[in-house]
Amino acid sequence: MRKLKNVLLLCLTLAMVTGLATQATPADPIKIAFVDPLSGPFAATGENGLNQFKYAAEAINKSGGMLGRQLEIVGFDNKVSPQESLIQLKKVIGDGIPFVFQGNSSGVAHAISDAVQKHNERNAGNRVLYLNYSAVDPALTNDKCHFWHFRFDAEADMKMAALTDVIAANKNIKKMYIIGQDYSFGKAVADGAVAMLGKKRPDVQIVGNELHPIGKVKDFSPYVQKIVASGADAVITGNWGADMVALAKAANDGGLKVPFYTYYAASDGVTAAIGAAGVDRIRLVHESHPGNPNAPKALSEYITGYRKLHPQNDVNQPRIHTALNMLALAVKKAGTVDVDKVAAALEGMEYTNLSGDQVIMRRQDHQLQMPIYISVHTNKNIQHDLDASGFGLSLESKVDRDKATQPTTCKMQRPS
Amino acid sequence: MEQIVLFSILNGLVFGMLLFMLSSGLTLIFGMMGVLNFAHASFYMLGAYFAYTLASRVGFWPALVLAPVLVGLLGALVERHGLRRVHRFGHVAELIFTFGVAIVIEELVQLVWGRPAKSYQVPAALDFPLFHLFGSAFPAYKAFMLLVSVAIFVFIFAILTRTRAGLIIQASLTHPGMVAMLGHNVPRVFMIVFGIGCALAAVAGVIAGPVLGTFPGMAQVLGSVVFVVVVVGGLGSLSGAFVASLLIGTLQTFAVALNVSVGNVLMAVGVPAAASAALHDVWKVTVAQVAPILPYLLLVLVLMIRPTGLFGTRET
Amino acid sequence: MTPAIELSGVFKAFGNTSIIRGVNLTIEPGTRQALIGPNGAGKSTLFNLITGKYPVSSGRIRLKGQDVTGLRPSEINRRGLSRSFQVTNIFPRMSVFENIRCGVLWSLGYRYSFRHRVDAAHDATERTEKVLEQLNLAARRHVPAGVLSYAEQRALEIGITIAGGADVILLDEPTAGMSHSETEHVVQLIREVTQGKTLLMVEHDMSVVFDLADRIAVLVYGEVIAHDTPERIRADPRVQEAYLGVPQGVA
Amino acid sequence: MKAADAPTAARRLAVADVGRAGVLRGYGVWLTAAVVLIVLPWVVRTGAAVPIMNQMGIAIVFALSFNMLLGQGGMLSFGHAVYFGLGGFLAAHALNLAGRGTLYLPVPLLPLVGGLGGLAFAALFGTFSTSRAGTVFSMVSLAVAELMAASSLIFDRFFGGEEGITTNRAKAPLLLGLEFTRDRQVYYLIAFWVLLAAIAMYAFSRTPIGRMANAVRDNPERAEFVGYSQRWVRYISFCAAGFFAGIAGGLFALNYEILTAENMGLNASGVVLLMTFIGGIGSFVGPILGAIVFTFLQSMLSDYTGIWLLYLGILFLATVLFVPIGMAGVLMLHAPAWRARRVGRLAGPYLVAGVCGLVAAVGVIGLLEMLHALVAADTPSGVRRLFWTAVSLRSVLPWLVFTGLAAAGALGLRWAGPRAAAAFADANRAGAGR
Repeated sequence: MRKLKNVLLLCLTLAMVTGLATQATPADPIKIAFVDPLSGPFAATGENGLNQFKYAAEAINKSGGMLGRQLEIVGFDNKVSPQESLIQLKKVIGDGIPFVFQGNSSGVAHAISDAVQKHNERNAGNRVLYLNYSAVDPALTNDKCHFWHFRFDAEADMKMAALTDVIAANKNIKKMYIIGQDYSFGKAVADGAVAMLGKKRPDVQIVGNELHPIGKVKDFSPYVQKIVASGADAVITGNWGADMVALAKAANDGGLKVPFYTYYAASDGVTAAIGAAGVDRIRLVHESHPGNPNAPKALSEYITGYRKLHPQNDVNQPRIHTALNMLALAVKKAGTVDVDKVAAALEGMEYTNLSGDQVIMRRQDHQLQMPIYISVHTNKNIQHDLDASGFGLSLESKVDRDKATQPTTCKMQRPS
Repeated sequence: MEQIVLFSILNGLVFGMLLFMLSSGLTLIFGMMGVLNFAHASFYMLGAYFAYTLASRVGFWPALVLAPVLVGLLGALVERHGLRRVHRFGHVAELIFTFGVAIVIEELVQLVWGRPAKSYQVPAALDFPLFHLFGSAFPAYKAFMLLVSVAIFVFIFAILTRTRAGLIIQASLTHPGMVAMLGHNVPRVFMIVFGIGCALAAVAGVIAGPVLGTFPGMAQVLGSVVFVVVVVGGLGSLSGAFVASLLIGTLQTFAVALNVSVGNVLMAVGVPAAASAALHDVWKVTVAQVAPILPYLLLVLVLMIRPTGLFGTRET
Repeated sequence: MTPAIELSGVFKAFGNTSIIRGVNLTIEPGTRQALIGPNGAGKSTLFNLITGKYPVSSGRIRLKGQDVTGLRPSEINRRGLSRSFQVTNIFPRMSVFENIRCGVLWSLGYRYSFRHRVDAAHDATERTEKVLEQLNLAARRHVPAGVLSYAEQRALEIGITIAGGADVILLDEPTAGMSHSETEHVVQLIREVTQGKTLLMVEHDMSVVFDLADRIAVLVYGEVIAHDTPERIRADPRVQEAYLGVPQGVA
Repeated sequence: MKAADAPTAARRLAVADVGRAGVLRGYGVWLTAAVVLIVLPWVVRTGAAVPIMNQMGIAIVFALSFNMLLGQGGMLSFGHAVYFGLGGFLAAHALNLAGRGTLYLPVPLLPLVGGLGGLAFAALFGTFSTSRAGTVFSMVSLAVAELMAASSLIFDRFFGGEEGITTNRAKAPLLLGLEFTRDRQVYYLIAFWVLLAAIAMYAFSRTPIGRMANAVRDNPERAEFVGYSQRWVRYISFCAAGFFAGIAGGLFALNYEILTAENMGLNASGVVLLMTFIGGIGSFVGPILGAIVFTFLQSMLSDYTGIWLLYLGILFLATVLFVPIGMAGVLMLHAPAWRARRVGRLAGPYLVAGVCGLVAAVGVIGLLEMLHALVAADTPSGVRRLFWTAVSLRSVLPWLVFTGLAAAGALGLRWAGPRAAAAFADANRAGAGR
């Protein structure tokens, strides 16, 4: 009995230590939370994102910071787990940080968005703003939209609209094969492709629409065989990470020469791993100029500066620069870090990004409107390569902002 | 259609033989020591990473020999200084220990080689399509994989049936405890067997790394399937492991190749179409989508019908 | 009177090797009987068949008139048969007290209950205490069974066997590996705890066998070649040839 | 470390069954626990303390339920999170139904829904997975976990795909006017359930079936010959463990208002094994201790290092190799000396060994962190702050220093370990006199 009491006392002490360790220290700089994976399989992606945030913040600090205060990016490791993200969010709130950036995984984004909305509704005096720089599930700015969420990446449907525009213009493509990971994003890509291709090019035959389990496929050769057998002229895939690399390699081994239209087949080791297997085969749809050829001067300098600091990593998300600068402008405009006022200032804001494009934060659903780029994986004429591999992306086509824009079902509720 | 069937058979064979290389080591270890080595796939991963590093220094071919030797030595060390310690606490403790080893190896690999996938490439000498058939290519490297795994299979078979050591191993597979009676130094035999088992896994890693990818999650992707193979085949049975490897290898490739939905299958076996509303989620799923979970279904099924596995004789 | 155990035409083969070859044996209730035979005769196998550890290849086994062929060991135990093992077979990480109590619980009707508290089950505690007294292990009640001395573990083994109050008891070499004085003590214990019950034991120590048994069955190469009173067994030429002819002290 | 290095059979067995009658007898312990739980949020008032305590509470119930299998039943499951997750999903759906008014379910009863869900699925999957013990049981649990992980992507409507199922506890009907919108209110609800579940699980271990679970763990064959079917005993324990895992899942749904497939994934199952084992599987308090310490480390270490999982893995491996009785086991080992008031004698030798261990740990951590900083290439300056000093990765000196510290600490441990062990033996000998 006494033993158990001692154990309980020990727990009590431990808990007190816990409390002390998490004690927030009052700080002068404006803190901005970065909640993304900093350990585990996706740590490389998270670390690189964090470094890009720090790099962008440094530039803002050099030109005076926000409201005369310096920015400080604080990393929180969410291990790409929804549960862990919520714990980290509690820490963020406990530390009194008003702004939260997150991007990796739509599942996590939904969890955070939902939690932020509930928290803000329940705690009017202590709100936080969720700034989504990378999670592209359309639902976040449609059915699940709310006042305290802003998205700075192009959502999946915008990218698909651009992609199908390009495909529609290519008369050589008669048969299309769609393959993706069996989860919400993979399905969204497949559904979007079928719907939009059906509208823009009804003559294109969908010869395959395949979902495979995410992260479980050991060998993609059987899938490649099916693609070959279907006689497809092109492939659309939302695959990322190891699934993307393995698919590209299997396609190369199986002698499949058709173009692959992808969302995430670049950087964070993927470009290097695909290497020669992807040349002139892999195409990527993204929200910024790829840096080759003839990158806009601002972007080129930005990339060069970053590569000096981090020789192995890439500026794979120039939207981070956009997001942080737009936040800084909104704070300046609101004259305060009060979340509701900053959010109001962000609505409808216009901004010229590193690619020289005029982007606008749509008031209706908080989705940033921007042009979309499509590039090809190659090692020819590459000024800014990726993964220091000699391979990089080269611009093929650009779809204008008003062509890429998508309607929204969002009915925004604003706090009165 | 012929193209799909032919290539499915080939790919199934390649994958099945790869599974056998892993499961044979696992079976040897289990058969002799009663230990199910949870970290077995981790040694497979180490094989791939060692080979990746060695290949860039001394070339692929020396790496093919060196990496398994190194991993085998490492395995022997793990047995000598880890497994032997927990042996007296029983098989569950040993399983827990190897589970811990798997975690630590995965983390150490990330620490040493970093988290992103490594671009461990097929050696240039084998980087060409062996033949084209029906508009599709069969890479030479896959033929090489098949060759290596068949060679290993023949090698194991020869050792087991033609040498004294093999006879002892065979005897101890069916009658554990017998080695001790024959007056052998049991701890040393265990250490050697464990090392060899790990080396076999490493060979699989060396040759599979360029095709299946060399990344920190590669052990987890293959690990569970290998356990399924040895349990389905029957714990401790080498022939069982062989049959189960090929069965699961071809099962998975063929399931992917088939454009059939679960609903079609259910209707074919007589489930009325009216059930489709109630089972909507399952109904629309294709067999290809569930391909990777088929081994686990097979495991559950086999254990319900024949608890010792297909070829197993031992209760554990 | 219904026999306690009745074997008719029991065969058992492992692969191609027949171990038990047509055993017919009837054990009358309330008697103490011994099963003897040279090493490898199949005594332990026969025990394992009777108690349901192995399935028979053919033949029938009846316990107190009920057919128990093919039942699981637990089901046979519930019908009033309990056994001990040649190699000590106890619950090593549980205390001596708990070991005995495990033997008691089912027979008192606690079965798989999760509504009772074992510590409040006074009947189980009383019965356990009584058995501990009989075994002379009361002072060791809190010691984990795995650290008992060999003789104590053998006593505990018998204790678990008789704790449930089964009226048919099978003991497999209860005195194996014991010193002379320990053996004497165990014989005394067996006599005491099997009072009024049916006992069938495998035993190598002939003095124990002739001391305890009312009747003796002789098993040679999987067949019962004789089953009779000790005096007649001693005089039986077939037994002398097959069994007593071999050097003494095989135990 | 050396004390447990070569545990004699006697010592190991002596602590193996510390859950025996008497240790937790009486209500005093539970009352103390209740008081501690009530006072805790008023003592620790900072930052994320309450959310972390909520997490610990959920982990405690989960780890205790896991130990019903591993510690008490000898069944090593690699898929226990399946029942946690399924219970949680059912609870989340139930809460959504309650929010829509389809179902009358006050929030405080939610964990019960989770428990019943866990129980139902354990009863289903248990039919084939408990037919055998040991290695095969483990492998089947792994297969079930893989099956469920894959199914979670197929059965979209139930599992909600990648986003999972979100819910809102503020929309369900109130019971006695209790609202659960603030963390602290949720804390008390969780604390109540943790206490209730812990009492119930302790009581279960003292029932006939609970005791027979131990017997089957020790010797399944013998259990058969005293009338118990080993399969049934395992099956019932398995169902009970599933029930309490489901309660933990229900608490999770209540606290986080979201469930995703990862909650029932292989990693979640692995984590509960880690925390339970580190805490100690031989006693009832072991999993509690493990859940608290592990949760604390898990959420705190990641603030300081990217390789926290490596440290936890090493901690786990060290526990398996050197202290298989876990933290609780080590504490229990010192109970006789404590009772005999001779713990004081241990302070000196333990302090010396502790300092040596600390030096070794600093050395090893330093080396690992420098390696990590180099490989991860996130330190362009080549300078990393370690142990409150700036360390240059490209110079040889810090590598030498850390290697030296590690070696010195290890050598020191070789010297101090046996002395600490001797002191321990001495204190126990004296204690044995009573």
